Amino acid sequence: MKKIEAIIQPFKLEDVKEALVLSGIQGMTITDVKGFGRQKGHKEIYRGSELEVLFIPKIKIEIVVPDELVEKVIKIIQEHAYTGNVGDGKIFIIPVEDAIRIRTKEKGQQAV
Amino acid sequence: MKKIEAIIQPFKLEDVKEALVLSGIQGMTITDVKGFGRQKGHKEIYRGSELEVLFIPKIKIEIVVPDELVEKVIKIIQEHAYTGNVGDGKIFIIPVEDAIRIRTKEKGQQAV
Amino acid sequence: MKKIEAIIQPFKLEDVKEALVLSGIQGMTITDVKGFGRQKGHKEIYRGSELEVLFIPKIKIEIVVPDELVEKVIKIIQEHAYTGNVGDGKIFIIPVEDAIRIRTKEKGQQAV
Amino acid sequence: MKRLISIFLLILMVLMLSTNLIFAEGETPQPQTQPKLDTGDTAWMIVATALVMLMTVPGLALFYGGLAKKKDVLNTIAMSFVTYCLASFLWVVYGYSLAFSGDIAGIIGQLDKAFLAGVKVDSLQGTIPEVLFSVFQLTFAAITVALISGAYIERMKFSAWVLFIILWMSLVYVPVAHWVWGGGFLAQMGALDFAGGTVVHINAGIAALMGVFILGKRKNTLLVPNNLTLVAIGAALLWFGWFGFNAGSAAASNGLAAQAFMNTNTATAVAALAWMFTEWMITKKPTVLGIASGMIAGLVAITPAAGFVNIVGSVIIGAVVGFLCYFSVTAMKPKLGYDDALDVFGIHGVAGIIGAILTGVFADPAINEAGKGLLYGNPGQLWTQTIAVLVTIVYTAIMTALIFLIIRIFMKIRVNEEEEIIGLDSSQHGERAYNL
Amino acid sequence: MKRLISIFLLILMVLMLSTNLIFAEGETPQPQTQPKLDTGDTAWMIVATALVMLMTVPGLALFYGGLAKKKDVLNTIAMSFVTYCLASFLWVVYGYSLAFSGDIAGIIGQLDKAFLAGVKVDSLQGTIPEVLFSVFQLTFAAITVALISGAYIERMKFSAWVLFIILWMSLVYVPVAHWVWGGGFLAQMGALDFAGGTVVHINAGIAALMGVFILGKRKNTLLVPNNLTLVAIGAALLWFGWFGFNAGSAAASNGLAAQAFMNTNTATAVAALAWMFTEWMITKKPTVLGIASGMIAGLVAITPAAGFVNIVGSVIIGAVVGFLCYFSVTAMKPKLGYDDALDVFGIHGVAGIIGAILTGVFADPAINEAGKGLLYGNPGQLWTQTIAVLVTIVYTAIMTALIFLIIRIFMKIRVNEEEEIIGLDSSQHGERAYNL
Amino acid sequence: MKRLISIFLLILMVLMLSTNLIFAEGETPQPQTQPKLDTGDTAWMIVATALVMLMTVPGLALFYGGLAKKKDVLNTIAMSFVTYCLASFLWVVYGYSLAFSGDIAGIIGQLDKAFLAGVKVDSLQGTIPEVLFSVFQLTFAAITVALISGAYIERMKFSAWVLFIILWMSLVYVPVAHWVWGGGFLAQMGALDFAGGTVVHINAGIAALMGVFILGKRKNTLLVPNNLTLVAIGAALLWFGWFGFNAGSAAASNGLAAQAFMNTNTATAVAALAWMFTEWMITKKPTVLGIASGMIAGLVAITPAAGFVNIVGSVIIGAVVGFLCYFSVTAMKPKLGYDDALDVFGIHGVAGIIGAILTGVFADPAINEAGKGLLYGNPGQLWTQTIAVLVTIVYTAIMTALIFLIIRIFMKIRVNEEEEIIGLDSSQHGERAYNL
Ligand SMILES: Nc1ncnc2c1ncn2[C@@H]1O[C@H](COP(=O)(O)OP(=O)(O)O)[C@@H](O)[C@H]1O
Ligand SMILES: Nc1ncnc2c1ncn2[C@@H]1O[C@H](COP(=O)(O)OP(=O)(O)O)[C@@H](O)[C@H]1O
Ligand SMILES: Nc1ncnc2c1ncn2[C@@H]1O[C@H](COP(=O)(O)OP(=O)(O)O)[C@@H](O)[C@H]1O
Repeated sequence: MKKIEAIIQPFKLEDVKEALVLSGIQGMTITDVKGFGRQKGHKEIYRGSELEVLFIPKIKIEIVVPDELVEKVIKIIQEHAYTGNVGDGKIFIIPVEDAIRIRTKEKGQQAV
Repeated sequence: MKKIEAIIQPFKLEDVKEALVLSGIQGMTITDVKGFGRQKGHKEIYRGSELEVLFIPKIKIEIVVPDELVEKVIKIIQEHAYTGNVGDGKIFIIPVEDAIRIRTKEKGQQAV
Repeated sequence: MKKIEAIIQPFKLEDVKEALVLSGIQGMTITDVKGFGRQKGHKEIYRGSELEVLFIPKIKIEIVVPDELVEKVIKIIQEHAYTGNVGDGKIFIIPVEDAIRIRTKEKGQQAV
Repeated sequence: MKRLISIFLLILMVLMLSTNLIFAEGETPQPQTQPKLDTGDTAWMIVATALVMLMTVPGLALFYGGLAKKKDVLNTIAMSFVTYCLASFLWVVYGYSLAFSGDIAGIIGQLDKAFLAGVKVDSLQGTIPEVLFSVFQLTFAAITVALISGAYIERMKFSAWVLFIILWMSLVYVPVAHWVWGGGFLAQMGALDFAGGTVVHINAGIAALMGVFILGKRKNTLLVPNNLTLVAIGAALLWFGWFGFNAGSAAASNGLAAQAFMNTNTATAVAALAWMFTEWMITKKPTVLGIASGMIAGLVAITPAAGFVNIVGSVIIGAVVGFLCYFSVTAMKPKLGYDDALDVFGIHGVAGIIGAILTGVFADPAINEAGKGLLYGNPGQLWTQTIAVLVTIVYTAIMTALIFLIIRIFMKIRVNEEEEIIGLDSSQHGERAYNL
Repeated sequence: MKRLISIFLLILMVLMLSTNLIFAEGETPQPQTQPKLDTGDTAWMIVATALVMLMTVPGLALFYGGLAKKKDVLNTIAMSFVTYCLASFLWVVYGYSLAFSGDIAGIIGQLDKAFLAGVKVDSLQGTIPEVLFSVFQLTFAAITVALISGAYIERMKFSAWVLFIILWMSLVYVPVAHWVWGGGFLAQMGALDFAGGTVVHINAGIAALMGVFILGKRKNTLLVPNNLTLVAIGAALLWFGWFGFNAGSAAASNGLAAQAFMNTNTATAVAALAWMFTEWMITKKPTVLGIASGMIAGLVAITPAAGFVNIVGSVIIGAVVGFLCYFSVTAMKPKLGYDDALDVFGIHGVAGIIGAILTGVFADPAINEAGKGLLYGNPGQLWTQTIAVLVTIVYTAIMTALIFLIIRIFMKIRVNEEEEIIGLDSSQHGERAYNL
Repeated sequence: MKRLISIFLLILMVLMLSTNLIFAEGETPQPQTQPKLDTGDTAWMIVATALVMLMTVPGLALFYGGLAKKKDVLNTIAMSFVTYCLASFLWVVYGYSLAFSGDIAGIIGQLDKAFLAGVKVDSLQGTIPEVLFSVFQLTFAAITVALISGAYIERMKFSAWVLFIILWMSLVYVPVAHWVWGGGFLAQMGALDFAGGTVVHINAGIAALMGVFILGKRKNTLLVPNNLTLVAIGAALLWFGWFGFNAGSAAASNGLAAQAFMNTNTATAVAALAWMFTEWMITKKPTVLGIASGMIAGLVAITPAAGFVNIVGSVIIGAVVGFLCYFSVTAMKPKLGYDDALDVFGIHGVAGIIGAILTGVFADPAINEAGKGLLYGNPGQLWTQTIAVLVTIVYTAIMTALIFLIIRIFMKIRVNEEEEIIGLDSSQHGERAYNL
């Protein structure tokens, strides 16, 4: 099993979620995060005092999937989170040793 | 060492934390996340305009523990986060290669 | 590749980010989290009703780096997040199997 | 919901019939000597009415809403809003008439002014239009009921609350208002209550206490204010509006109104300071919520006294009430263990009683001939005040319990546990306060 | 921005020249019988003016701002704020004079009171200072334009909005105000409009509708209120301020003002309840936004009627409008598919029309001799009301379209797609509402 | 905290004793010709008083609170709230008497009206009750002190602020108020200050500046507004309340009050636009904070002029101040490097000085016989204005420095670094503003 962590543009969440659900993905967890990277932030000026907004709002999607689905999910995210602009984000693949569904106590692939 | 990531119902946090602390767990990190899964969201209707709330508020608990404690921690979370309803959440186990305590520079199991 | 997850004091974020950027790190993702640990929380008293604030605001920094940079990044975080007080936080190292940059579809070390 | 409507219609009919049948032979309203309309008095009273309206919508709604848990803020606001709307409607239908038109055995008025029948554009009450007097009084009725809601939040079904408003306003507020202000028996006894300490605050405070006994505790009884900036706005608007409440109770634009204004301001300020310093001494931290709570306690306590006491009286009343209410809220409530969510009894009830009693002590005939307290050689006033307080307490306590019993016949009063946990905003209204 | 300024100067010059050239021969302002200043009337009208000001700043700004998406809240607030400021300025420059000084062919006033020339400290309008009358009217002009903004939010360039304010106020508000209140042809026809149902609400509602057709839909047309507590504050302040709007329209501190106050309160309360119960029946949830929306609908509908109808009329107007506007907003809008973001047409337009027509039905000569409706034996009034409504609708619709065409000559009206997505707070103002 | 109380008692005693000892032989208060109470004037002044109260609680508290960092918002609000409460108390104890009762050598009043002794319910001041005049003045004292807090936030200990209030109000506000309004030497010189440009705004602005020099910079001097919707509400309520401040300073319900109202509205609107357009030109973005800041600058500048200038004067004053204050805040402050957190000096100080001077230019005797400016042939007025401004600046600067020295004797003035970092809400009050 792997955890796919994708950092994407917030306004792409709807598209990505839609596409994942269509492909049969049944669960995911999202978090509001802030990103720093090649995409430049902007300045807000309050009464002449410049506030540099370096950290840009992003959404982190976490999906735990069986190994065989990893490629598919990555592809979907890549396609639907894509705008071509700097700041589109990253996808990271992280190993997961086990998963448990609290409600049923199922373990492993059954659980996700 | 492993990182145990549990996605639970927000109102179960208190119980789970209490139980973990009693069992000797000394640290954890929690994040407000939103989950999508088998549990259905609800609709909010503002002046006839339907807002589908698909992502349901959840709490993510992250606890890094030595390998030998993994089972115990999982068991505690499973018990105390349990309601039996869809949406109770998941527990994922992720390998951790090392841990450092910033204050003391301790490494490995000492650090958690 | 590794993911370095650091839980730090919020007011140290600026310093740590500055130092990382100077060292050549080009990207990171941060999340507002709440921590529970040896650092004691405090009480807020609203009309005599005590609200124990057990979970203390922290910042989680996530940086994915090639293996060879891990030591350097850890060192920088350790130095700049340090105050010497309980609650300074932790650094965890987690294996990452792959990374993809959405914009360019680059993979692996190119992507981070 | 349909049930709600039919219940309402039923009540309406029963009320109308019964009062008419029983009291049909009641004497006709006394003709009043009618001086000319004074544009200055009228100007002030129009504004005063708007100010008292502002106390409920949005003053109280924000004060309570900001103190509610994040998941219950809209429900808390809705309770105040719907109260003001329903009370406004019921008041013109029958409330005004039963409270202020005529008198039957000192207990209730008559129904001849239902729908303001006979209240003409040029009818006067003193030097102001009667219709203005009526709407001024309306705002008092509304806030009294709305005040109670603060005790019941985070657990009561919205439909049950709607029904409660109708019943409590009809069966408690209207009669008590008649007793004290409408020429009823307490008025005849000589109880001093300048702007409504008894009718409004003690009344609401006791109803709150009785109600929470019946409702039972919330699962989570902690006070977790979702937004203290709303509390600050709400408390400030309450203070601002209260100038209309107290100085408006002079029913004229004159020195007495000015004195009531000054007394209100002074007692409130002193009470806020007294609470703050007490808290500072005890918990080592002066809180914004403490300052705001002290303000409300001061406003409540000075309400019956505003047009009777002098500035020294105001200072003392403020100091006493700021100090004592701190303890009623932080010590008495935990000790007795009732779950008065936002301390309606602890603040309005307790401060209302303190204010009513102290009015009997400090009423200074140099301020207002109508009131002479213990300190000015009239110990009997203290007794009268006590009686008025006790009568109100007993009546309200019994009637509120009764009303809950009636509601129980028709519907569940509390939301179920799951609804309580996910919050009443979602379960009762299907809304979320913030999308930030 | 420079473009904006030059356009503005141009308009100003054209306006000034043209009116002076064309209408130079217009008759001089009629001398009015000038009774003495009444301090009571003046006191009330000063306060009423402040209250109407409060309706826009911050009432409407918060009501609209709270309903906007999180990324557009400041832009929405800014639209109301800048409107009030610009309207304040233009009003003293030429607005007041063209609307209220003299009359040329029933269509427009004259420019002789530009910069309030000739309006002395002791000039009177009735029993109040003329300068007070002028600033009271100013607040009406400001809110009318500000109301429109609610339809256009989340997509319109701020500079285009600024230009729109100038043009629409000059070319639509001022003439229509003259027709109805300034001695123009609608006034002469005998149309009843106590406080501005036609001039303010129908006018704004139609401009809103026409504008959104031209502007086009937003990418995301969902209503995602960022902060319903702001909506609650805004709605409450609108109600509070509306007492100044309606009761102030009596221009005196008397029984009529009191009646208008009472009618306003009653219709608003009933409309809020009507909306809430309708919604409760249909979606099973009574919402805070529903209660607030019903309030506004009630306030709008009672506006033309406030000083004409009796309490029963108010109750009926409130009930009808609360019920119907629920459907205009939840059924009609989706059906017709226009993107009136905050339902300016659905609430102000529709309720304004309902109110104007019902005024022709319920106007009770016992309340105000000046108005006699269908129910009191004067069916012709209904016809007059309809004409007044239609004239306003046609004129506003055409002029608003024209104004958008004019603006288009000078600049893009909409922000580009990316700016719309990241939100207008960032793209137009470089600010964020919350740093929580 | 105990220290605080004892210090306070000490000050009180010293003050009382000293004034009585030194000035015991002062002349008795002059008998005033007492016309009858006017209900209209009284009505307006009651409301005006409530409006000015609203400026501090919650107007200023929200305006400042919204601009503070998230972790300091409650402390910022608390500073305004506690100021209003303490000032209310001190005012009736000795403030009113020392400022307005009698005169000793043009410098200070007497203590005979301590605790409002001798101020009867029917005592008049002009055509309004004296007690009303006293509470109206109270609200001015309170806001002046509260204004200063904006400069000191995010670093000052709450206990030090409490002590500061007591000392500054007693040693600076009360004397200066006496000089200008209480028959003191500036009044005798003929300085024009309609509603308090000198006494309130210059006074507060200079105290702010002096204080921040002594306090030192915050660790993080960035302006990070936690909630600009609160700033919008606060600025709007300030504007609304300022009508009471300026038009109320006519002390009557008449044409002059109306003119002051109109001037206030006009200058404010124009200043907001001037700031907005200046900013738009320079940074390419017109901000909501800019509009709000311009409003405040306009309100401040028109304060001394409101009852003296005509509408053209108002427009010019607004335009000048909106333009200049933009630079005083964005250019002068960074250049000089003082840490005036919320620009109390940059806005209130600078706009206050501009307003005071321009009053000497534009005062039009056709508006108010009492004032004749440079443009109307009286260049000497400009000189008098300058003197009044300079005297105030010098006195306030010295006294404020002295007061900080006194406070330092008793306690630390700043919180420690850690407390500053975690925020003053937590360290001073143990509360959090939001639980969202
Ligand atoms: N090394 C990294 N580790 C973790 N997150 C990263 C890293 N680099 C970038 N990110 C995240 O990805 C987001 C997008 O990265 P950025 O460099 O701005 O653009 P792009 O992905 O197009 O190269 C950042 O805002 C940050 O949240
Ligand atoms: N594949 C997944 N990857 C990551 N998180 C998941 C996944 N599936 C579910 N979750 C998380 O677990 C929560 C509960 O899942 P859900 O399917 O609703 O109920 P249950 O756990 O009872 O099966 C979701 O809200 C989501 O946050
Ligand atoms: N076992 C753990 N797993 C995950 N996070 C932890 C763990 N222990 C501590 N933390 C995080 O680290 C933070 C600091 O830990 P704490 O024990 O308070 O101080 P210190 O790091 O100085 O020992 C905590 O607030 C929590 O967020």
